Amino acid sequence: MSKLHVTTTINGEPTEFLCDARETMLDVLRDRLGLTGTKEGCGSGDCGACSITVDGRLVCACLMFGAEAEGSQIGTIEGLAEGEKLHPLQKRFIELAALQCGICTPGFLVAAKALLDRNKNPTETEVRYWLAGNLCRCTGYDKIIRAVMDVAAELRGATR
Amino acid sequence: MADIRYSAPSTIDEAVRLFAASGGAKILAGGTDLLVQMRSGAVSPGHIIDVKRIAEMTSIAEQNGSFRIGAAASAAVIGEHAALRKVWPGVVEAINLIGSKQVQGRASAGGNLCNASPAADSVPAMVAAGATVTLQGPGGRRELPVEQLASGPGRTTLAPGEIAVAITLPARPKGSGDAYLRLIPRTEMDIAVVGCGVSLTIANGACTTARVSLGAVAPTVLLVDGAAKALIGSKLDEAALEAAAAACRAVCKPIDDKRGTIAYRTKIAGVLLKRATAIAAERARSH
Amino acid sequence: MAKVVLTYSFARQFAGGKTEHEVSGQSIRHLVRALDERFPGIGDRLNEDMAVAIDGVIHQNAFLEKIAPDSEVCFIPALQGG
Amino acid sequence: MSSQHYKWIGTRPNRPDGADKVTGRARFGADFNMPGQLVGKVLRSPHAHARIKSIDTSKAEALHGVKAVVTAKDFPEQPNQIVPAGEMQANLRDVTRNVMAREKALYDGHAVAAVAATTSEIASEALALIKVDYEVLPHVIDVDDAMKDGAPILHDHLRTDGLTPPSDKPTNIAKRLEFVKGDIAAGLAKADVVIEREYKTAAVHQGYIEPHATLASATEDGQVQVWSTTQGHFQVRGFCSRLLNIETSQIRVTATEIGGGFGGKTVVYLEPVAIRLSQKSGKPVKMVMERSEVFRASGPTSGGTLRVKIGATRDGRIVAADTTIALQSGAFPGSPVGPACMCSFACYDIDNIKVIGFDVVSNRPKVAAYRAPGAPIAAWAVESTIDLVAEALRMDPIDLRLKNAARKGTKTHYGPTFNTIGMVETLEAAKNSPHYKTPVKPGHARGVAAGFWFNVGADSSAAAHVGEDGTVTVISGNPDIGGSRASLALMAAETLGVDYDKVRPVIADTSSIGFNFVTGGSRVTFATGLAVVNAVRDMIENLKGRAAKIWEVEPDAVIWENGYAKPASSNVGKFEPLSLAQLAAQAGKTGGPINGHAQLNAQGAGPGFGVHIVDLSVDRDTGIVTVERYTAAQDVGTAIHPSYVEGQLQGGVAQGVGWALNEEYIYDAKGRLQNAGFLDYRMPVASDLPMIETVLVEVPNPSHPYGVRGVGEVPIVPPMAAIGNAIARATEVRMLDLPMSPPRLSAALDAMAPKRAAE
Repeated sequence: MSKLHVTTTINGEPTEFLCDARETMLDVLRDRLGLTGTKEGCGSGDCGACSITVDGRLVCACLMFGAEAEGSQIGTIEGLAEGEKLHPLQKRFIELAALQCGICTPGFLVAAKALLDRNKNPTETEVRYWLAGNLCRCTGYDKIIRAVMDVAAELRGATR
Repeated sequence: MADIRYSAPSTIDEAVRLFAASGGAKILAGGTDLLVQMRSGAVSPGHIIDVKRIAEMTSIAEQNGSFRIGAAASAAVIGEHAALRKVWPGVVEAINLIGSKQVQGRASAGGNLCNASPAADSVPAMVAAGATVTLQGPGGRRELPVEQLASGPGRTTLAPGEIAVAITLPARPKGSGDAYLRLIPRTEMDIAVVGCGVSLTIANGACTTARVSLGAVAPTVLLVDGAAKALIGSKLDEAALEAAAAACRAVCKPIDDKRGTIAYRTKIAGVLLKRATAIAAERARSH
Repeated sequence: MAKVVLTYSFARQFAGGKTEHEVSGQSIRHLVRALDERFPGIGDRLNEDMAVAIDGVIHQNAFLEKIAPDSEVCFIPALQGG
Repeated sequence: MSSQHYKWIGTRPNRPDGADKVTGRARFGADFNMPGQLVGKVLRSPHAHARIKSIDTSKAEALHGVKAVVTAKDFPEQPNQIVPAGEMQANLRDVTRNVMAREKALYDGHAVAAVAATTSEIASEALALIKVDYEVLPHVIDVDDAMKDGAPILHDHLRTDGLTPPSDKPTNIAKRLEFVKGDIAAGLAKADVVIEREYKTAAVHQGYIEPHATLASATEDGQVQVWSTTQGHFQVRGFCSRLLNIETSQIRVTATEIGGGFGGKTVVYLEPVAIRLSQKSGKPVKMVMERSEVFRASGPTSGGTLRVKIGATRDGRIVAADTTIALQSGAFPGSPVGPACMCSFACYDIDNIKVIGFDVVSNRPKVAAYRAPGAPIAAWAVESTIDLVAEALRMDPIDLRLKNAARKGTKTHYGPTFNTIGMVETLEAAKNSPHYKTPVKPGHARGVAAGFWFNVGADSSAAAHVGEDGTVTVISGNPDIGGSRASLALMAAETLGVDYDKVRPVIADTSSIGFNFVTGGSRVTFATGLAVVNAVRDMIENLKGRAAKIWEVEPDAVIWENGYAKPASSNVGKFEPLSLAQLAAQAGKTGGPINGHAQLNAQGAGPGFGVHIVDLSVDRDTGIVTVERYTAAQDVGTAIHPSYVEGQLQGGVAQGVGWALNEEYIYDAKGRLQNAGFLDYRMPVASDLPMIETVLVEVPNPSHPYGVRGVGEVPIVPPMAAIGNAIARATEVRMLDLPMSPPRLSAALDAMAPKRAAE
């Protein structure tokens, strides 16, 4: 079976890979590129554990073919921290215990960042609806929502 | 394992040519249904034709008050189109109810329509809006009212090789408003148990035009003429709303399944009609 | 003599329906041995899938635990947790 | 003892694995790979009940890229008796049949064969080439149907245990349990009010976001390595050892980071299959379940049918309580009916109680533990009935519970007499909470319910090592499912008198630390915490001995204080205190490395009680319930890391809300699961819930040096009844069946409408 050659950018790094046409971006990230921070919870777009950004848009990597990454800017959890400095969301998730088992955490962080990139001052309701595509079974969402609201306020303060 | 091809043509003509040439091909717009179907083994295309690199299919254009939405434009892009949102808030809301924010980044109105699910969220709103879909096939282009596209669950009236290119929402007179409501057990992430789209125009306090549509209560999305007739000419008073709700209940031919019962769906069709009409009327009055 | 309490179903199966028994023994091991002598067959079952509450404190796997003369020893269905 | 005495316990530091888990670096079950690994996949029965007449794997074996195929023939037969496997009591006859169907497929999704191939696509193709000749048999899904005469029988050999006289009739009722206290008839005779209702609950899944995954590598000399996402890698070792006749010392299991379990990852599904495929192929085999497989074939918890009858006197004293609980166990015996029976009335001091339980098999996946197994099901029925009693007596629901609350000296219906417990304190904390003191908003209604769980202790091992710079590694063997590393490190730091960040907790594989029972039953912070504290204390003795050698004094002349060895008194001599680092630097000269060890079977976990308050609104037209405000009060012992204690309560509540409102296993007429995915198995999403307030009632557990009590189980016990009780107060409709989903509540409201109109 001949493979497709895809040229893309992942977390700012020019990246090339070969994949089958039927392969999802999730399989490419995890199995071909070793970026296992993006998790598979369902494979059908119902849990958000595989959240990534494609040209700034939040998507489920399990609902995208690897081939579609051609020429795109892909963002994954591995690109959230800058060098050794954690993103404020990452830092606050740890500080506020916004994770228990941690399997949904990469997806939540990528989704929350996509929200804050668009909306600097989301209400609690807006945060809850934005993150409704990310399932968490451990926390009851409480501490996750608090962490995101906190970081939004922190970032607003920083840019003021 | 059968080989599978992937193409990302940059023109519609090329897409149609590729599509017509290969029997087992599937059009890839947002892919939020296609990938799930492929994973479950429900479909196994030999050729995937990605239409998102075709500008005409991913853009939104306004012309003399009407809007032409590329069939592969993502829900997120549609939701961010301020002018469209202002004129067709119900349609935009419906499109923005398709799946999560993640799904919104990919899913398209064209895909939602061509997937031909009776529970598709955007379709009742588009049907109520009187939208048409532009199809292009080997035989050229044609326009079709959106309610005529699906012929049953997962089945369409698309001719072989035909692709949905764009959806057109007509210009609207002053005093018009639309709304879409769906019932889901949770607040998000569910398939509609019932969906209801209402589009109407109010002049001098009376409803002059109306279109009502129901989703998930029959094998295809229904245009409910009886409900529209009950609203037109009325002041949208309780009696008219009840008559329209009764018309909605009367056309329901739902099934009992994991998402709802026949009795529940039938009842909810009437409930949503009343609520959606109230929202549409409110919008019409401030339009 | 410690007070041994059996569940009602166990008592019906092995002890003629009597749930409370005075049994002497310094540890759970001895109590179970004494009970088995009195009600043949009950010992294996008690060891197999029962937990023990000694004076209200549940032991998942009791054997050597000491029993005071006035202790209350209850055999209850084994527990699992999530 | 209160938390003020502590330097570290009760603080909220960052968890040691935090950075790994927010950067994607943490490796979960599906993140492990080995060179040359194969992909293993399972063929599952499409039938609810079918005899397997034959399985032809020849075509699959012939497919290029297929390296091994296994069926039940590849797994040795096991005795029909309950034996310990990794300290878990299990009937291995059933376990091996659940791992791979033998004579019959017993539920939709039951594994019947498995393949290992070079790629996922080839493995899938191979599955399609396996020909299974099924004789489809009549099936039974519902627990009531399964108990009826003439029901399809799942296991010809099964007889009801606990019947007097014994019966020799084939049956689906595996066990009958009975608990009696006092005289139920006499109690009822005294009652002014008697309420009796019958309830049903649906099977619900633990719903962990990470599917089961394993990687197994068997070598030619008989050694086996396994990486598995599990709540108990020692249980994986124990089960695999038994099921495959491999000595435990030959199997080394590493627990990966685990993406949720809630009890569902305490048993084995893939691991024995992956090992067998690896043995046959000579290559490492990786297996990951699809989400649909998780739902179809891994443990949900039971649904059941319950009848409850409660009698009370006019002054609010409950004088009689009677319940019958029949629980689905799935395809093999072993529902949590025992704990359900015991927990049913454990919150209350009632003189006359009768509880009967049935363990019933039906054509569903074998149930697995789920948070306080059995207790939430019993609480749904009992706490709903108690609310009806409160309504009938026009009493405040908390006051009624206070009047009847279990306390020290209360004799339970299952035998034991309670020692010091916190039911009254928890009820009072709920009553005094900001939530309960706030009047119910117009359009909202309030519900209250209580819950109980025993908590468990059991076996744990731990070790502590001092590094050459004086920092400390603490090694234990329980997968960290929700922040236990932080709790263990806090207790170690407190015991040792050093800073939290000088203690590094590590979770070792089965070959690198002594046995540890599962992460479950809310036992890790309690039991493994105790082992860690003891290991650190052992190390402190060692450290004191080293200081004594350096100072040339007797070991008992040295004390340990705030991380330093000090002379016990001025009589010992004048010595500068020695720090961990100083002692570590001289370790080689004073006797070698400085370590501590502990192993124990922890007892006295101490029961926990919870009281929940919910305010909600009901859309009468649609039957949709909106949870507006929620408070969970719980007797938590000492909260070692309060954030993670709160998190346990909040998570339990969210699962309970799902159980109450939408979650259920839905089968079609052929016995096939209809909603094997997150789309239609509706767990709460972020927009479904409000913030969840917590009230931590800290009654220290006397059986633990820091007063730890398990906290993770109790919070899932009260929510269903709390919500049902609030719905009843909002609508006057008493829901008796779970879930209270919009179609069901709407139908109940509609059924009530004519009655209301007539009044």
